[in-house]
Amino acid sequence: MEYQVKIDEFEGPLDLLLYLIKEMKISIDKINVSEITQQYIDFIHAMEQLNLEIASEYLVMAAYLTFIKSKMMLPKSNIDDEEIDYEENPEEKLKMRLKIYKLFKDVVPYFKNQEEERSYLLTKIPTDLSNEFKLEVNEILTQKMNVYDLLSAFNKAMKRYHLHRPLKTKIQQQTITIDERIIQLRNTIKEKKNMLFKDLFKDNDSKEYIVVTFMAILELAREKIIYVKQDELFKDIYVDYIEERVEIHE
Amino acid sequence: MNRTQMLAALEGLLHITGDDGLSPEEICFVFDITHGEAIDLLESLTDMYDNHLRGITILNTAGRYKMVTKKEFIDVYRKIYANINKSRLSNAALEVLAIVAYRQPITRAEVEDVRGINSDNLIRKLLAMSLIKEVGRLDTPGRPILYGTTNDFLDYFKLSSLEELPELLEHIELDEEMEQDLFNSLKRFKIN
Amino acid sequence: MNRTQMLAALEGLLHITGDDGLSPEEICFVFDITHGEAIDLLESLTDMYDNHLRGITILNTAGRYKMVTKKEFIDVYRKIYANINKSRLSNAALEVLAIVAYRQPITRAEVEDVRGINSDNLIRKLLAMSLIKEVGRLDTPGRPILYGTTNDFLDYFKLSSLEELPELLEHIELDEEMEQDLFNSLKRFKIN
Repeated sequence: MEYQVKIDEFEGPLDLLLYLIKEMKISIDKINVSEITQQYIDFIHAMEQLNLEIASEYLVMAAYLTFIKSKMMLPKSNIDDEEIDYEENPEEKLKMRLKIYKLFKDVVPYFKNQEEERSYLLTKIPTDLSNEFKLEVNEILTQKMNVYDLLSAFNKAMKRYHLHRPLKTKIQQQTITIDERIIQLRNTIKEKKNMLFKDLFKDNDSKEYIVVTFMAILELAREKIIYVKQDELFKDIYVDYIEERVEIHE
Repeated sequence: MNRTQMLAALEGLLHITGDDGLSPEEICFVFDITHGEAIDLLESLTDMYDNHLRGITILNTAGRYKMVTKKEFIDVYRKIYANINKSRLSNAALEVLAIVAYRQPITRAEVEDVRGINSDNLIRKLLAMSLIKEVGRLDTPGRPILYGTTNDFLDYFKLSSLEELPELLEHIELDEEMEQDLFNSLKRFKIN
Repeated sequence: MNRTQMLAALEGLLHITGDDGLSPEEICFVFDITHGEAIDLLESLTDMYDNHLRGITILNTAGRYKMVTKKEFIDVYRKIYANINKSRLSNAALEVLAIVAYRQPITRAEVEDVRGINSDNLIRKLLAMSLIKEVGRLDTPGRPILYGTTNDFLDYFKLSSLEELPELLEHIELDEEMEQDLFNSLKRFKIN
């Protein structure tokens, strides 16, 4: 049997069991321990052959399933005394565990959805009023706070920091693309016919602008629209506009 | 101050407090009105925002009301804030959170019993994200830490209170008592 | 996007950018419109705020447009501001304190960089409350003051030492990266 899923896609042995049960198209109540044990162990073996790392909990579960299976094969009379109360039916115990786990697993999509919905709603930094109104110093802080309030405040600040960070750089980057800069440069150089290389960088000293300008110059030179020359090492570099050649049609 | 003025002043207040938001108690205090009147003001303002094509609205999370943008123009906001709604919790983390949310106060061992797998790192992460916190210790040997959800948790999932969580047993043929039994039996039940 | 939608989206955008506000260039970029159209949108929105009894309006200062509260309700704002500051640390003060606690020793400029907002008054308040103190100076031009937390801070949060502060997510993630690096280098080691 080939498996479409890998062990690292499961959240644990119970999750894997639920998957196998679903594949068998049965309900938790209807599981046949002996059958599910075989499926489970086969899956673990297949993963071992793929050299995937298997958390110890999966192996413990394999052992436990084997234990239940063997116990069920023993005649009922062999199990005795007081421990019967909850030891008597490990199969039922397993089903209970699966049901409980499934309860929580099934509510995960709800949380996922809420998380997403909330992430679309944006708010603003509280306005700083300390300049408008005099900030009084608290003599005694009556309301108790704990370290989690502190951690929460820190997290809020960091979240905002990461959210707001790209604001300026992004706009700067977006304001000028290489293609746009090529057009700008071509027009400027065409107009002046001959320019100092360094003058092409002078209207903005941001890193993005310099990189974009440099790339645009390279592209213009490659397309033989401009000609870049330097008379001597360390001397000024000049950029010339190459006049359009008159195309001769046959 | 008449009602129209109060609405305008409330709008200004919500603007100022931003992400901190306002509790109904704070609104009562400022305008010297009853709790019912405060809720009524908040509802009127929300209606005004929803009836007209406006970019903002009012959200109630963790018992506080705050002014937020509406979802529909998120793509516009993304152009300026590239990191909007990027990070998401993993399914494993959501599982742990769900267990803590419904079963709080709860120990790490109990969470792990339900999941059948070590959840130490996930709990550390959720603590660091201030989605859960220590709420006490169990009076048993080793005095294990009990965890519960925080206000940040409520806000993160757009909940006004824990009561808003959906009924866990809705889709399963167990009644509350049976579920409690299951849960108690889990505590005694260790596979290793 | 039609004009009405643009107005709503612009309102949302002005809300998020808060005190930073927006330049006409940023509005042009976001909506892909001309400068004239951007100014026109801003004017329409300002008119909408002024024609109705609203608590907020748009202000143009130094070429940037920002959403601000109208002055007429200033007494309401003062009342809530004074109340919030009376018995507890305001969220803003708590935030500054948290940044100092986790990032100490830290300069005012660094605190402001994280918060994205002037924090001078809040730092002075925390100093006056002796929750933070000067712990030295940075050896850079201007020799800015470095701040750290005090024993009163530990008392207030019932901590015996700074090590008891809850762990930060960035530390957990760093640990994981290191583990991953170690794991990768081990794998490489195995192959060779």
